[in-house]
Amino acid sequence: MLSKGARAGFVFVGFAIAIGVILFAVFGYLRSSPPAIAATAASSQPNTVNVVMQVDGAVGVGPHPTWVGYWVRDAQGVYHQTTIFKVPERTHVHMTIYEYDSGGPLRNEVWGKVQGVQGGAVSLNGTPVSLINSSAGNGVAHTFVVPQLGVTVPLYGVNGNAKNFCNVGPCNLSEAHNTIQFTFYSGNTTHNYRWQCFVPCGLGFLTGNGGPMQNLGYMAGFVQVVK
Amino acid sequence: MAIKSDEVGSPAAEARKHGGRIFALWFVASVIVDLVVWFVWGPHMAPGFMTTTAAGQVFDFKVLTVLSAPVLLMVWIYGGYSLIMFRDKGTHEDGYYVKGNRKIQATWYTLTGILVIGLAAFGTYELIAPAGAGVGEGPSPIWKPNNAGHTLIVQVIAQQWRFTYRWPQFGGMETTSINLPVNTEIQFDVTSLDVIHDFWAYQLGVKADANPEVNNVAYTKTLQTGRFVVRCDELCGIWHGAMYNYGHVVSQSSFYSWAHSMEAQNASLTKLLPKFSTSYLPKDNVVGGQYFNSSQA
Amino acid sequence: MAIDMSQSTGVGRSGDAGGASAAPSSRYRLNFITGTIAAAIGYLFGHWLGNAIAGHYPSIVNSGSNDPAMLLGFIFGTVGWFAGLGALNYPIAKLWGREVPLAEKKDKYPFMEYFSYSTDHKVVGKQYLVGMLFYFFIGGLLALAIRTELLSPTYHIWGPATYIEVVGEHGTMMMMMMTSIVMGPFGNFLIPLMIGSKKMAFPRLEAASFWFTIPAFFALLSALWEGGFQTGWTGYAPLSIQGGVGQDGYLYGFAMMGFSMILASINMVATIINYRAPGMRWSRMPVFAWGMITTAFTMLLSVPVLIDGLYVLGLDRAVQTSMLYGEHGGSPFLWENLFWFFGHPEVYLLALPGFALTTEILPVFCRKPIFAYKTSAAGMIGVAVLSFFVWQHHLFNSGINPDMRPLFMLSTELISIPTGFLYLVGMGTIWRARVRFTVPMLFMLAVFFNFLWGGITGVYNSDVPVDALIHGSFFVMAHFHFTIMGQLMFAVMGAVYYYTPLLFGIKLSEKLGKIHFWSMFIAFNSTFIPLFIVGFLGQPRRVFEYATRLQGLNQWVTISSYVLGLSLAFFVVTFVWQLVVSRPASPKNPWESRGMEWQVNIPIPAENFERIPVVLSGPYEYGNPNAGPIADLDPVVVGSES
Amino acid sequence: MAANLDEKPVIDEEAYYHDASLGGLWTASRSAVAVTATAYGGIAFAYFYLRSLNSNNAWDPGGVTASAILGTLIVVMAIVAAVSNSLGARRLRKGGVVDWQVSAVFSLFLILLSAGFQIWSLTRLPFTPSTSGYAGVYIAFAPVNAVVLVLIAYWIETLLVKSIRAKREFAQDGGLGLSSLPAAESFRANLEGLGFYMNFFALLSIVFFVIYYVIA
Repeated sequence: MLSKGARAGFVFVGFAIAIGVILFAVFGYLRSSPPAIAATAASSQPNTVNVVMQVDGAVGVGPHPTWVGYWVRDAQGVYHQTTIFKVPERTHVHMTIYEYDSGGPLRNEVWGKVQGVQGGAVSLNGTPVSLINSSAGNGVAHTFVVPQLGVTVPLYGVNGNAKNFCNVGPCNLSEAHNTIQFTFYSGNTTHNYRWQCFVPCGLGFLTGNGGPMQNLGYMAGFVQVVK
Repeated sequence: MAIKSDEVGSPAAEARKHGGRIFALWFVASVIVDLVVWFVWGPHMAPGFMTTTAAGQVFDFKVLTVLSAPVLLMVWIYGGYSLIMFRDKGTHEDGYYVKGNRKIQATWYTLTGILVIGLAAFGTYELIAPAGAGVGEGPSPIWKPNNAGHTLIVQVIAQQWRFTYRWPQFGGMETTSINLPVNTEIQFDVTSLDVIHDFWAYQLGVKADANPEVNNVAYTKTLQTGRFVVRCDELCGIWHGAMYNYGHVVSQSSFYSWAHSMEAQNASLTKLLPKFSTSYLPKDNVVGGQYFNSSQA
Repeated sequence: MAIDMSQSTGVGRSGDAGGASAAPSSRYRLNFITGTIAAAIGYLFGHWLGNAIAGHYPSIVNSGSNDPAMLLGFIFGTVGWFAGLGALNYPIAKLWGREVPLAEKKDKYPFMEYFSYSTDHKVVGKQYLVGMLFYFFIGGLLALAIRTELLSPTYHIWGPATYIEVVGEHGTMMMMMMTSIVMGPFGNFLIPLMIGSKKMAFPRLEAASFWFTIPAFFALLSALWEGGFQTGWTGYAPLSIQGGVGQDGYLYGFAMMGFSMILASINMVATIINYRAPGMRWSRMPVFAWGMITTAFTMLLSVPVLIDGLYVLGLDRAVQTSMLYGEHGGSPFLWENLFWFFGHPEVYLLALPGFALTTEILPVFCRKPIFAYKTSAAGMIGVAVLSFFVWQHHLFNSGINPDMRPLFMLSTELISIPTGFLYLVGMGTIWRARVRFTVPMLFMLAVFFNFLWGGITGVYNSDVPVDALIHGSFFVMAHFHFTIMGQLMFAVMGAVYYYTPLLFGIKLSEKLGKIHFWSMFIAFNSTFIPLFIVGFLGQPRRVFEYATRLQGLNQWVTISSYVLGLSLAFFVVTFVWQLVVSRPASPKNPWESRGMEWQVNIPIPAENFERIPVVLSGPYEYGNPNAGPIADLDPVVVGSES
Repeated sequence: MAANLDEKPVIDEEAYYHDASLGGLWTASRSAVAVTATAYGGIAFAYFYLRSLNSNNAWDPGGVTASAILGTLIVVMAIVAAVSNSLGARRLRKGGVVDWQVSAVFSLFLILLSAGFQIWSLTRLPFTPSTSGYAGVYIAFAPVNAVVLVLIAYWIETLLVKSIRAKREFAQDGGLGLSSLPAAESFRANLEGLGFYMNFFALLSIVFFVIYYVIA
């Protein structure tokens, strides 16, 4: 039998290890999250920020390279594989989304209708569009929807058979893509608005809503409206 | 070991002495608490009186509380009294040797039995009389509202992670917002396009699971105007906590003007929608997931 | 099931240790280290096999989640684990007709015995106690993580995905692991002592039941770094089919725990029915033994259905059958029915042992017999029987069988009658008692206080129209935390204080215990009573965003939950300190109990009783001047070489 | 037992625990039956539930069943094995140890064969797993049945080798079937449990044969 002091020592070491493991689990693991990218102020218009994103059929990086996912561009022009971006309150957010994925019919056609953006229409490769019929043409690849801000934007798909189709991200502008541009208002209060894609695009998951649809950084994210 | 005989009277006398005090305390407390519940809290009880079913929930909750408060108080007062009076006062002796009492046991069984069966009967009546009490009744409801007047049908389509609403009486249009007319019988047809959700319109007193490929019908009747919140009440994945939206019960005229303008606005979208149906097949192999490797017809 | 008909043979071996008994082999003892190594090898093999079989399917390539590999990894890992522990030696030896005798029981074991596949019920009881408390505290930490997120309705400490994972882990950890927190430690340790037996019927099944909990725990916990599962502990399909490989951890862990429960129950039933000492009639049996046999029967008849459900889910995920998904002929309702057919008896598997402990300990400190002993046994049996007929009350809003709702409402409310029996017993027992407010007694009284909230709100839940308001809200959540944590965990804590003299030969400090009790009791009620209001005001369960008007209440609850966490941390520190460092020795029978289990010396001899005892009277004859001793511990024994 | 307090009660401890262990075997085999029945009951529930719902008319669109030949062979062999074992056990109790051993070998062979057939049936299914509700429920049933068959085979096998090993031990005492030695009684209790389980399993097999091949 060990002496009392030795036993006490073991107890202290045990508790120290337990606390260390708990702290590591919390801060090293559970608190981890994709980075939040701050929007860049627009030089031309006042009270406007620019957010540039691209969405790829397969992100190609990280633990799930085959998953679809968004990338957000920072002020230096570098794309980060994340879905969280920060915009100031009471601001017009000018979004540019480069869409590299192929599309298809929507499960619920209601997401083909543009809602909550200024002018009631988005610019798709320069053409104003307010409704996409997803069973025609290339269909809808993804959507950008912020339910609490009432923003719904369908992203028209690219032709999956295009020669320069981007199979694995990050993609660049020389590959087949659609450019979707629109502006929405960030509202009068600070808030974390969730946004998501309403196209069941989690391939290989039942009803397509698993995997990338259920993880931040792929098809689910936050618009962080800050001061 | 046993209690000294000079310390206490006969078991019956002891029972009368302590029991009388406990009963008096309990009776006074119960009356006060019940009056407070019924008259002070009752008129302000959630979820309010916006619909018949919400008002029904308030009434049922109130009745249950009035019945259960005395039970709670009975255990508390009896327990508190006994623990104080029958504590070991340092004498370290044993308690009164008794292993049961046929009369008390029989009374207890009878009273709990009557109470429980009465509650079940009350609950059954309150379920059937108001047409299912705002609860989802599945595809073929057995308890329907008995007035033959106009019923507004609202289809609630749940999908990960948003409710949308379809209005068969307005050209089958689909909206992301919901408004309802006051003083109107409403029929909710709740269904889902993927996993199980639950349509919970809190102030409307309506709750129905949204099951994929199955219709779930719930009825209510609006009584007051106001704002209500719709929340998903069945865990449905990452955005379950954010799956909510607000709606309004408005006057009939403003409802119809809203509905007709939405119908006009959405005309081009409505043409793209599938034919109105009580449920929709997610068609897993056609769009989206491509989960099943062997594609069946 | 059928395989391990291992007898505690011992036939031909006397009660006295020593002598010319079959000497246990002195070769190196396999333990959890060899088990872990073998489990890792098995897991890697299974994972490789799964990849080889299924890795090329398009859905697996696209999703990157290979369920067959995950499940095969778990299965082979578990087989490896048991092989590494040496648990398979006996069934394999049986294949060529060799009977490996059980290891000799000893008065004192080397430390590593507690990390080995021990067949001594006292060792298994201690292993279970430490294991279960460990699982409980892990689950408790996860609960604090949940509450931390709910400090703010909009600001998020964890991501929403992490939050759902933590919620699911907490719920599953508590609901599945805690089913054994009474039967595991106290049942295995105490039942032979209480019924006057020297042995359990099937010590190997007993050991296996404990060692199943470890793969169950790690399979479940591993889900956290496999992306978690989004379904909570209820695992509703099709969401559970949709999830990633974390869901496999959920279903496999739960199924392993199911096996553990079945094995433990077979052992418990066989022991209580057959191994009672002479004179231990059914009418003299301690209430705790009644609770254990009732729980065990309930497990035997409900857990297989859970395993069926999990198996069906596993097949839907791994081999793409379509039993829980409508498009190809299945139905999510099947899962809801299979799950809740187990799921409701499950909550009584948690509650009954708590009442058994409470009713067992209450008379000791009331210094009175149990009031209406038969009613207490009848109450437990009544609850157990009725629990099989109420499962659809979880599905009142689901749209399934609306015409059955009045029936299920009635059957659910009928459960109040046998539950009321237990209150009658408790209240009758304190009538004209001489209550000694020791720490265990305080915990037992708190059980009655807490469960009253849970029981009464249970009536609200069973009433369909009111359930339409509170179903799936924090009201329900508060309800079952009162019935499970407020009842079961308080009973367990009280039992830990009460039985440490028997388990470890130490008597925990009353002063520290009272600090622990009062802080835990107040913090617990302060945490969960406001949650009734929160739910009543419309906050659904498992949300990470909620109405801003409820922020004040939620913050109050979160801070209370931190106090609760600190109180439990205080318990851990003081318990470990007294157990390991200060070791305050306990006298024999410190609580002056009449129970059989207290008639032995501390520490308990290897064979529990020198000779098989003959029971002479019931265990609760406090205050009876004519009561003789409970048992003759030294009867004349024949047929023994001593 | 302890009615008379004047004299010390007298206990034959060895016999007491021997009787208890016999009772333990009895209880365990009945518990195993209860667990098996509940587990199979869950599958039967799934079968009838999905059949009655017939979601998307996809319960069993073409009326396709798994191989009826294999299914029939499996159930017939399970019944024959149970009958042969119970006849053998009856002979054993009259002293015919070898008779039982022969019947046990025969039962073991049949049970192993039907387990093999059950697995084989999975390799020649006329449908893929996601074809229909019936397909799913059959694929759920077959491995469970195979595992239970293997466990029964294990049980028979362990008794068989034990009877062979213990032959000499009981020779002077009338053989395994008649000996009053505790070990022989344990053996017979174990065998009785096996017989009960096998008879139950034969009934179960009939029920599931009807479910999967007759009324499908």
